[in-house]
Order: sequence, then structure tokens, then C-alpha cells
Amino acid sequence: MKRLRSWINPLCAGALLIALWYTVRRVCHVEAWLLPTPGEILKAAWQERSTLFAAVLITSRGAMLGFLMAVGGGFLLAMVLGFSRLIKESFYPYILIMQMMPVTILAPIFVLWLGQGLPSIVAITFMIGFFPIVANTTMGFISVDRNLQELFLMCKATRGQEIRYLRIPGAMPYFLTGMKIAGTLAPIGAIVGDFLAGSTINGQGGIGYMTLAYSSQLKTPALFATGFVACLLGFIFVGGVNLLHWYLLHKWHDSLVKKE
Amino acid sequence: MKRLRSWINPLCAGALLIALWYTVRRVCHVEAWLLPTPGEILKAAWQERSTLFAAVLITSRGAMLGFLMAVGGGFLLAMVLGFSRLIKESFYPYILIMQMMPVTILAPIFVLWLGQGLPSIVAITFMIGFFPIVANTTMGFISVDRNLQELFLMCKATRGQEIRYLRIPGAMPYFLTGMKIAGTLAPIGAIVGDFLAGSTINGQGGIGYMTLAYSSQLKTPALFATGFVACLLGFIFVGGVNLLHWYLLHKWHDSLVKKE
Amino acid sequence: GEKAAVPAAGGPKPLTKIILQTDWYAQPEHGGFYQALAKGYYRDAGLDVSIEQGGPNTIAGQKLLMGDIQFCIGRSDDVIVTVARGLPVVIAGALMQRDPQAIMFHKGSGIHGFKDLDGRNVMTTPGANFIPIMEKKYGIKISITPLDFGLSRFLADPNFVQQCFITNEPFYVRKQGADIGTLLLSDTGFSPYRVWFTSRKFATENPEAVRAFTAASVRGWREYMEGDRTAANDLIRKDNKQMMPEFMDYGVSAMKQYQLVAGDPAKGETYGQIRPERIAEQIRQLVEIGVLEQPLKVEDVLDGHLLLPAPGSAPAK
Amino acid sequence: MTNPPIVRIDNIGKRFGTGPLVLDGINLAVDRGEFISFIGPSGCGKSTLLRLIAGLTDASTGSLVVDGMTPVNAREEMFFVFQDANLLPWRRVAANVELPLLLRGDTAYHREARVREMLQIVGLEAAAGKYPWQLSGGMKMRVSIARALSVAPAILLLDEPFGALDEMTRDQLNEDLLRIRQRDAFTAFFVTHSVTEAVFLSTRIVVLSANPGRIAGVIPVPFAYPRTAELRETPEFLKLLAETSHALRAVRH
Amino acid sequence: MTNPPIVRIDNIGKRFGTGPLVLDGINLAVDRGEFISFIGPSGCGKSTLLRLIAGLTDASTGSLVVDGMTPVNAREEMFFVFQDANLLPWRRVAANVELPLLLRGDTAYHREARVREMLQIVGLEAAAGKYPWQLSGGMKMRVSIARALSVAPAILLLDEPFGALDEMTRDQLNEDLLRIRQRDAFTAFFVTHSVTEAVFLSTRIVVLSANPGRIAGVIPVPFAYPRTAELRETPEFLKLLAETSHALRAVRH
Ligand SMILES: Nc1ncnc2c1ncn2[C@@H]1O[C@H](COP(=O)(O)OP(=O)(O)OP(=O)(O)O)[C@@H](O)[C@H]1O
Ligand SMILES: Nc1ncnc2c1ncn2[C@@H]1O[C@H](COP(=O)(O)OP(=O)(O)OP(=O)(O)O)[C@@H](O)[C@H]1O
Ligand SMILES: [Mg+2]
Ligand SMILES: [Mg+2]
Repeated sequence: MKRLRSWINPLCAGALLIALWYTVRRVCHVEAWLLPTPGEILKAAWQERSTLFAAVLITSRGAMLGFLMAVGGGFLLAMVLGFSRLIKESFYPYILIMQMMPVTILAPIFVLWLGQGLPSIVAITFMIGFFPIVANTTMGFISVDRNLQELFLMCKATRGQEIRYLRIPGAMPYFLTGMKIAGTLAPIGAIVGDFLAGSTINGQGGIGYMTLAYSSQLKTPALFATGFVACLLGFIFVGGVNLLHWYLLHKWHDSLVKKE
Repeated sequence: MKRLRSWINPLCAGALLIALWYTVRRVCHVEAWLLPTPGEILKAAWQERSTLFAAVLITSRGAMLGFLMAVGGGFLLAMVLGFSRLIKESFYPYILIMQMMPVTILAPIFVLWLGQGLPSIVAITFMIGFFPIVANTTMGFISVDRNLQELFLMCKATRGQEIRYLRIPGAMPYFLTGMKIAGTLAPIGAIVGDFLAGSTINGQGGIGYMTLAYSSQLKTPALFATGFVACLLGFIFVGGVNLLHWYLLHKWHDSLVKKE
Repeated sequence: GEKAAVPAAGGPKPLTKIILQTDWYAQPEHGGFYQALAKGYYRDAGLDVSIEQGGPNTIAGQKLLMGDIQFCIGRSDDVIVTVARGLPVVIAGALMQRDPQAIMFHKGSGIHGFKDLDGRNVMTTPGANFIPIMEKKYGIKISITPLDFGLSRFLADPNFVQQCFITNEPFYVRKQGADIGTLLLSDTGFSPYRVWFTSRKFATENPEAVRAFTAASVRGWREYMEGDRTAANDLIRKDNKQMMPEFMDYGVSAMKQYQLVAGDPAKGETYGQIRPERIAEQIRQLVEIGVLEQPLKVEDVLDGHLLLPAPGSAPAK
Repeated sequence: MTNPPIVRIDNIGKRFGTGPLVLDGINLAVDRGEFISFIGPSGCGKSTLLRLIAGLTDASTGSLVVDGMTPVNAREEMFFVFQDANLLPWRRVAANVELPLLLRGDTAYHREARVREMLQIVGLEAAAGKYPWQLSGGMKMRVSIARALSVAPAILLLDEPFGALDEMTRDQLNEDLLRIRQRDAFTAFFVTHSVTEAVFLSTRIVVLSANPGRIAGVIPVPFAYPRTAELRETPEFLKLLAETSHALRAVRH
Repeated sequence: MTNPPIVRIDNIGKRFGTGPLVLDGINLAVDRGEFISFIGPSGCGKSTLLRLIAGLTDASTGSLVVDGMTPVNAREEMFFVFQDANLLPWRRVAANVELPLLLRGDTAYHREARVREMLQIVGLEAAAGKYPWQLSGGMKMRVSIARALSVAPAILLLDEPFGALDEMTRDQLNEDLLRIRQRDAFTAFFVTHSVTEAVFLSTRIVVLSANPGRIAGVIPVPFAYPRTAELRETPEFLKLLAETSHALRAVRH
């Protein structure tokens, strides 16, 4: 029953949004090559299914690798920053610069050093996704309950133990939120990477390539289909993170515990 | 003394990085057209100062407005989602879709509806920046201490009061972290907006436009200068958020309170 | 550049390994190369050529200098700027006598010539050299929207003006029923070649290979434009599944109609030809608009030894 | 005709999820103005019982009526002093005490006067401007008590409010509480581990046994109000104290 | 030749930031194996004093030597039962008790046995698998006590460990504590609000006055160890109880 409701609500909302969509098309006289209807998009998706499927396979590899690297790298970086005030004070501004430097400027360097294709795409995805993780995890690390810190002082815990047994578990809610943000950014990152450093393999490009191709051919329904396929990819990431969130926190964290 | 140290460390680190930079140039035989030295970049920045300054003015307007809208809109949205489980369950997937839909696909629609230039750039910046705020603030809202929730139940607090006096202050650490992420994304958003919906008014484009122009003219040092100018813009945002963080939390939150 | 290490003893001559990076995804505008590849003209000339596709952000010049690739494609004015910025590259041959870039507009928008662009917004590549030259020549001022390679905004807005490849975008917008006009950018009086170029280093070390590549490419191009294109088109389709036969036919006919590849025989233009005078003129124009701080010598971008022997003559074997 | 009881607990049973029974077969009818103390071993379900009355958790079996309503609907009349101080970390002491008044819409003028009065009762005027993290454990609890008293509820639920306080402060607050009760005539449910306190304050003492929590006995306290410090020294008081202690000890198995 | 005191507090003064003096002129020398209780009004600085001994906060003036070292360096020998239970919310009860053993590198085998033993002492074997949020207030404190006992420190700092417990459990744990002390011979600093407890446990009782916290008196407790429940009924005990109570009440102004 409960499970059912959690499906019905989004479906109803979806129906509502689709109705709105058709209305906009009608009332505002928007044309199909600007905003296709869901029906047209579905049709295009079906027609282009093999191309889209192949494109998703290509892009998802880049997105997945980039995402994992962003998660791992961001987490490690946050840990290093949490470990040492000195390092944090010294290097945080430059990490920010790296995050804020438009990726278009760095892309050529990536391409030259890593070559066209997957490695560069992964690097670009990483660049786009790692900062939310760093920012959130760092905040989680420094938000740890002072009283628990004192407990660890009394235990003569080493810095490493403190991080492992106190700061990491305590920062989990923040870290997972950062992961969720990185998850939504990963497909975008891979698409941007496709734009800036992609290459077609056996005539087949990734999602970024397909958006470019479809938009330059005015295949707008197919373009939107590509967009939704990118969203599906993103949902897989976010869904995975949500599962992880549930798995790690449902036993103890206020965001999930059902206190009677 | 303390204040001095907080300047010296990043400066030392900066010196280190710059030394590394020159070394990379030397040792790896990287050429100026790929990775100009800081000196070359500074020279280019000085030569192009008037153009860059005008570009920054244009872009900062878009970035600032988009950032403010992302902060406001994201916060409101998180509040609505926190307010009603029904709304959250129903619409969260679609918010995710909006976040994950490649902005290149939506940009033409924005341009058509909002017109070329500032409004569309603001919309794109908003699109890029609002989700980190939504995700973080929502997590903050649902992470509120259960015991405090019970206190508010006993106070017969209305839903609005609970949000105002409990959830909003309690979610502040999360919200501010989201703001920090949005702050780093705002200049990027405005630059992407410049790419997709910008135009040169009075012959002067924004930072995004300048990166395109410089890169098509192979003015790599100027290109990097543009990137650093974008970073400077980002620093203003992040600095502002940090100030706000300090102002709001230093009296009570574990991340800032100096417990003796 | 690295050479294939095939033992020479008695066997066939070792093939020189060459990678050509194009400027976009495979399309008819690269047809001649594919033709030469498909028909084995490169192999006959002792070259082991492979074609890498470009895209919206190809950084071919840099890759050339890193030795990752040996040839790439671009406009001659961009090559001049590249050389001026200190990247030692050199033009080897022309793939098009006239550049296919054009301005595309709706018929009803009141545009008949370049003068009518005054005060309008044009979607084009920021920093493109033709902009100041055109502005100067016609005494106009345009504002610029960065090119996003999409077409929906053009279709949505009857006053929209966009840069295009004359062989390319008009096909799609016409298919949607738009009534459009085009202005070839080369008609502004600034008429760059579309060329293939290589790094100075590679050219100095392998002049034979460069000449052989040029000759085989020209042969491919001649055949692609005048003969049976199927072999090349099949290869193109293999590299880029988006290429429909109908579209490729359109591209070829446009190239023919506007005499892009071989140029105007009346003026003595032909496949692959590079005239130093035209390069000198382009340098002069670039200096005039301030893109170049000081004039280059034609020899900085051209190497007479590498070019085809004489205008109009048959390609060297 | 007697008045109906303000709280009627009928055969309440409570388990958390699929866990063991925490409370079992609790029956209790409490009249308006009574002062009921709960005593019993740690973990026997005292806090849970208070939370049931406050409607913060639902009974697994049985029924519970507060002033003719469900507990949730009757919340307006109740206030809770939680076992933890439960202060908002971002509000200063005075602002924490003020909170329930603010939430129910009192005027700023009234709030300020009330807060000052309450802080004075718990002896924290000087700490009004401090944040919770700057307080000692006992001070936090006193803020929580001040907060509850400030709303003058009809039913006051107190979960070991004085556990963290020294004897003097505790006795003082006991007397203050009775004085306020004299004026406001609230009904109190009071969890404590101090038998002395229970005897001094209550009209009835409910002794709970553990695993599952059951009512082991109800001890009526016959002393008339107002009760003063001297009562503590009387032999009747000491006798009842010993009796209650005995009953509590008997509960342990 | 006498042994040097294990803790020597010399004219310690403490203020937080620019606030008023919290502790003033504290002098105390404690011998190895002593059991020192601190009693005093709420907010007088008892917790602060314990935190000073543990090196969790620095004295503003004066000096403090623990076993010949600075407090921070002597931490290895100390453990703290905080006034709040201070449990890690993501660790089950057993894992919380295990934590200090884990951190100091004990083997899994030893840890498990030790945890079981300690949980049995505090009567929480059945709750070993629960998370902190599933515990009652008293149970949480008992977990915290079990955690401290598990490391068998040379110096045990206890900040109102039994405040949230019922009399029976409290008496039981008092006796357990003395039994363990008999075996491990730790030195204890013990904050309590229960005078009975202080008298029953201590070798000396330090009475603190408030604002600023000063030592108002030190009461030696002459009863020999082992002390048993019967001691509580003896007239000598009751006399010292009354005396201490009096001293405490005198402190209030
Ligand atoms: N971190 C702090 N910052 C500022 N003031 C503090 C801090 N910690 C404690 N205080 C102040 O120091 C005084 C003593 O606090 P302490 O916790 O030592 O009292 P206590 O004797 O343990 O009281 P209780 O019995 O209520 O626990 C109090 O007035 C308190 O407000
Ligand atoms: N949210 C919960 N989920 C599961 N079990 C719970 C929960 N809250 C309490 N319990 C269990 O219910 C029992 C009674 O808890 P309760 O807090 O009512 O005890 P208590 O009488 O108040 O004890 P104390 O005097 O120690 O505060 C305990 O065994 C506890 O473990
Ligand atoms: Mg309780
Ligand atoms: Mg204390």
C-alpha cells in the first residue's frame, strides 16, 4: 500500500506535467522543432533506439568512471583537508580555482595530455563532480559534535582513528548529499566532455555528440529523447546514491530513523 | 599574528604551485600556446584589461542574478519539498530531470521565451546552480533532531512555525554548504549562458564570449587570463557565502564555535 | 611524426604513417580524403593514412605540434594566425578554393547583401576574422551570438541570422520548409582557402611524404567531385552514421554549384592549388584589422617545395 | 457527581516495532489537579508512558483519553520537560525560554516579562544571554524547566527534571513547583528517581516494575498542600519515604 | 618518604574567554588510590574542574600536574564519564562500549569478553544490539559507564554518572564501582549531587561554592574499604551524611 503510493504520486504528477506540456504547445503555438511533445519524443526515441542505446553505452562509461573518481577523489581530498588545517588553509583557494576555472579552457590540456576520448571525458566529468563532494564532506568533517571529539581525545585516538571512527561516519549525511549532487552532474559532465574531448568510435558518438548531431540536423524530438536518456542515466546514479544513503543511515540517522 | 598566518599559508602554497607550473613548462616541454606561464597570463591580462573588465561587468551581472535566484529559488523549493511529503514524493523526480537535462537542449527554449542576453543567461545560471541548494537544504530539513521536533509538537507549532524556527535554522549548515557549491557554479553558469544565449551588446561580450573569441584566435594567455578572471568572480561569491556562514553560525555551530 | 618500421629488405617500401584529423564529424566536405583512402591512393603513394574525425572543439593545431597527428584541416587565415602566435605549422595544399562558410537568413527578413546586416545579431564564431573585415568593408556593425551548431533558434525566429556551411545547414532548414537566402563569406572580398596543413617539423623531415599526401588527396578530391563517390561515401557513413545519402548528395551538389573545391577554372583555379598572392593578400587583410600585430612573410606559412608543381598541371605521382 | 478524570489510561500496552513489550496493562485514572509521580527502575518505561500521554507515541493496545480528547488533540493543554534539556542550540537562554510563548503568539511585552520571571525562579537571570553550549548540565535542565513553566500548561509532564541538580537547588525548585501549582492548579505527571522528591511533591506515587513495565503499586500521599520544607523532617514523611523505598526495592527482581 | 600526589592542583583559576571567573584559587593534592567526590551547586564549576584535570580545557592561571605530567600527556591513564552519555549514534551499544578498547588496539577476542563483562555489570546484556536512540536516558548513561570501566584506567573521572538512575541501580553500581576499585585501585574524581553517594564512595569530599567556584571545605571520610550496603545504615555514616549536607547547604548564599 505504502509502496504503491510512492509510485502513484510521481506518476500522477508526471501526468499533470505532460498535460501542462501539451497545453503549452497548444496555447503558446510552440513548434515541434522547438519543443516537441512527449509523444513525438517517444516516437523519435523509438526510431533512434539503436543509436541512442549505443550512445548511452559510450557516455555511461565516461560518466560512471568520472563519477566514481569524483566520489573517491573528492572524499580523499576532503579527508586530507580535514586532516590538516595547514593543508586546508594553504590549498583550498586553489581547489576553488580548479573548480571555477571554466572547463572549456582546461579541456585542450586534458585532450593533449590524456588524448581524445574516454580519459579526457572522465577527467572533465571528474572536474565537474568533485567539488560538491569536497565542499559537503569537508563541512561534515568540521561539523562533528565537539563532545564526541572530546571523547576521542580521552581515548587517545590517533588522528587517523578519529577520522575513521568519528569524522567519516559523522560526515556521512553530508557526504551522501554531496554524492547526490555529483550524481546529477555526472551525466552532464560526460556530455560536456563528449563535446569538448569526445570522439566517435566506429561512427558512433556518445550522448553529447548525439545532441550536437540532432540539433544541427533539426531533429528536435530526437534531441529531447537524447536529453531524457541522459536523465535516465542520471537517475541510475541518484538511485544508487539513495540506496547507499538508506543502507548507511537508516539504522541511526534522524533523516531516516522512524522513531515511534 | 593569527590573521597573518591565514594569509601566509595560501601565499606560500601559491608560490609552490607557480614554481611547479614553471617546472612543468620546462620539463615537459609544454609550449605557451598550451599552458602559458603566470607571467604571460598576467601580461595578457594587462594588455586586455579594458576588454576583460567590461566582460566581467557583463558576466557578473548574469552570475549574480542567477546565483541569487538559485539561492532563493532553491531554498524556497527545498522548503516546499520539506513542507509536504506529497509534493516531495510527486515532484522530486521531475526536479531531478530538470537538473539533469543538458542545458544545451533547453537553452533555445529559454532564448525564445526570455530573449537573447541577460534573462536567458540568468535562467541558465539558475538552472546550473539551484540543485545543490535544493539537495543540501532538503537534507538539512529532514536531518533535524527528532527530539527538537517533539518539542515543537508539544508547542503546538504550526507547520510554518516549525519550518521557521526549527527547520530553517537547523538546516543552515547544509544550506550554506549548498550555497558555497552554487557560488562556485555561478560564474560557470554565466559563462555557459554566455555561450548558449549571450550576444555582444555594443560590441562587448561577456567572459564566455571572450573565451570563445580568444580561443578561436589562439590567444592562449588571454584565454587563461579570462579563466582567472572568472575565478576571481567566483571567489567573490564564495567569499560572500563564507562571510554569511561565519555570521550565521559562529555563535553556536560546532563547525565554528571555539569551545575551550 | 613516427614512421612505421616495416623492414625494407626486398619487400615493399615502408609506409609512412599519417593521421589526418578533420575539422568536423565525417561529411562530404571531407569526401576527397575518404575517396583517396578508400581507393588506396595513399597506400599507392607509400602512405599509411588514417582519418580521425574532428568535432566542435578540435584542437588540431596543438595536436599537430605534439606529433599526435600529421595533417589537419582549417581555413588558411586561421593557419596564418596560428603561425603568428608562434605555432610552427605550414600549409600543404588546398582542399577548397573557396570556403563554404556563409551567412544564412530568412528571405523575408529584408537582407539582400552584407550591408543589410548592419545592426543585426549574427550567430557566428566569436573572434572569427571575417567579422571585422566585413564590418570594415561595408561600414556596418553587427552584434554576435556564439555559434551553438543548433538550428532551432534560426527556425523559431524569422529575423535570425546565422553562420552556416553552405553545403550543410541550408539542407535541414529547407527541409523544414524555411525559405532562406545565403551569402558566401568569400564574397566579402576576404576569401581564405580551406587547406590541409602540417607541422614545420614534419614537413622538413618528410617532404616526400607531404608531397605524396597532397598528390593523393588531390587525386581523391578530383575523383570524389567528378567520378564515382560510393567508396568514399560508404567510408564516411561508417565513420558517421548520421550521414544520409540524400544529405551527402546535397553537400556535393552545393560544393559543385558554388565551385568550392576546384574553384573557378576561368580564373585558372584548380584542385589543391595554393596561390601565394592570395595568402599574401590575406596576411595584409589580417594586419589591417589588427589580428596580426606585424605582417608575416608568405614563406612563414607556405613552403613552395611542398606545393603542387604548377597551377593547373596534373598531380604528381 | 464526580468530575471525569482528566487523564484516563485504559489497559495500555506498548511495544516498539516488533520488539518486546515495554509497557503492559497500564491502568490509571488521574483527576484534575493531581500530582502523579512515576518511579521505577531505569528502562522500565517511565519516559515512554509520559510520551504516550503527550501523544508523542502511539499505544500498541488499549486506550488513552486526555481531557475527553485524544492525546494529540489535547496537546494544547500540556507541556513536556524532556529528559534531555532539548534546547535549540542557535537560541540564547532567554530565547529558548521564550520559544513556546512566541509560538503560541504571545506579545513581545508579555513574553519578556514572563521569561524574566521564569529565569528568576530557576536562578538563571545572569545566564539569559548565553548559548546552550556555554551552560553546565544542570543549567540546561533549568532552562528547560523555565521553558515549561513559562507556558503555565494545564497538564505538566516532567521527565526527571531535577536529576542533574544539587540537593539545595532541587529542594528549592520542588517548593517553587508546589507554589506555582497552588496558583495555577496544573495536573502533573512527574518522573523521578528520588523517592524523597516523589513523596514531597505527589498526591499519588505510581511504582513501575520493569520488563515489561507494569504498575506494581500506587501509593497515595496524604499530606495536605501547601507543603513546606519542614514536612521533610516529620516522622509521617519519613515513614512514607521508607515505605515507598521499600515498594521500589521490591520491584527489582 | 611519602609518594608524590598523583594529581596536584595549584591555585588554579579558570575563566572562559573574557567571562567571569568560573573557578578561583583551587588547591588540591590527591594521592594515588583516593576517591575524591566534588559536590556543589549547579554551575559552580565541577565539570570544568574535571575537564581541567583531563586536559580538555586549559587553566587560566595556576598549574595542574597529573602523575608528573601535563594533563594532556597523562590522558593515557585517564578516562572520562561525561555528564551527557556521549555515545556515537551510529554504533550499537556493544560497539560503543568496545570503542576505547578498539582505539587502543586490543584484540577482538579480548574486546568481546570485556564488553560482555561490562554490559553485565551495568545490566545491559539484553540491549547490546540496540542503537543509542532506542535506549532510555538511564540506559545511555549506563552504556557510558560501561565504556569507561572497560578500559580500567588509572584515573577515572566521573561527571554525575548515576544521576539518571533509580536508587536501586545506583546503589548497585556504587557497590560495583567500589568492588572494581578494590581490584584495579584506580584514583577517582567523582561529581555527584547525591550526598549519600559521596559519603558512601569517597575518601574525601570536596565541597565547592559557586560564583566563582572555590573550595569551601574538604571532608575526609574515615570508613574503611571494602564498604558494603550495611554501612549506609550505621550511625557514623548518617552523622557524616548530615554533616556533609550541612556543609553543602552552607555554601549557598
Ligand atoms: N564552554 C563554555 N563557555 C563559556 N562558559 C562556560 C563553558 N562551559 C561552562 N561554562 C560556564 O562555567 C560555569 C561552570 O560550568 P560547569 O559545567 O563546570 O558547572 P557544573 O558545576 O558542572 O554544573 P552542573 O552541576 O550544573 O553540571 C557555568 O556558569 C557555565 O555557564
Ligand atoms: N524509540 C525506541 N525504539 C525502541 N525501543 C525503545 C525506544 N524508546 C525506548 N525504547 C525502549 O523502551 C524501554 C523503556 O524506555 P523508557 O525511555 O521509557 O525508560 P525509562 O523508564 O524512561 O528509563 P530511564 O529511567 O532510564 O529514563 C527501554 O527498554 C528502551 O530500550
Ligand atoms: Mg526516561
Ligand atoms: Mg556539570
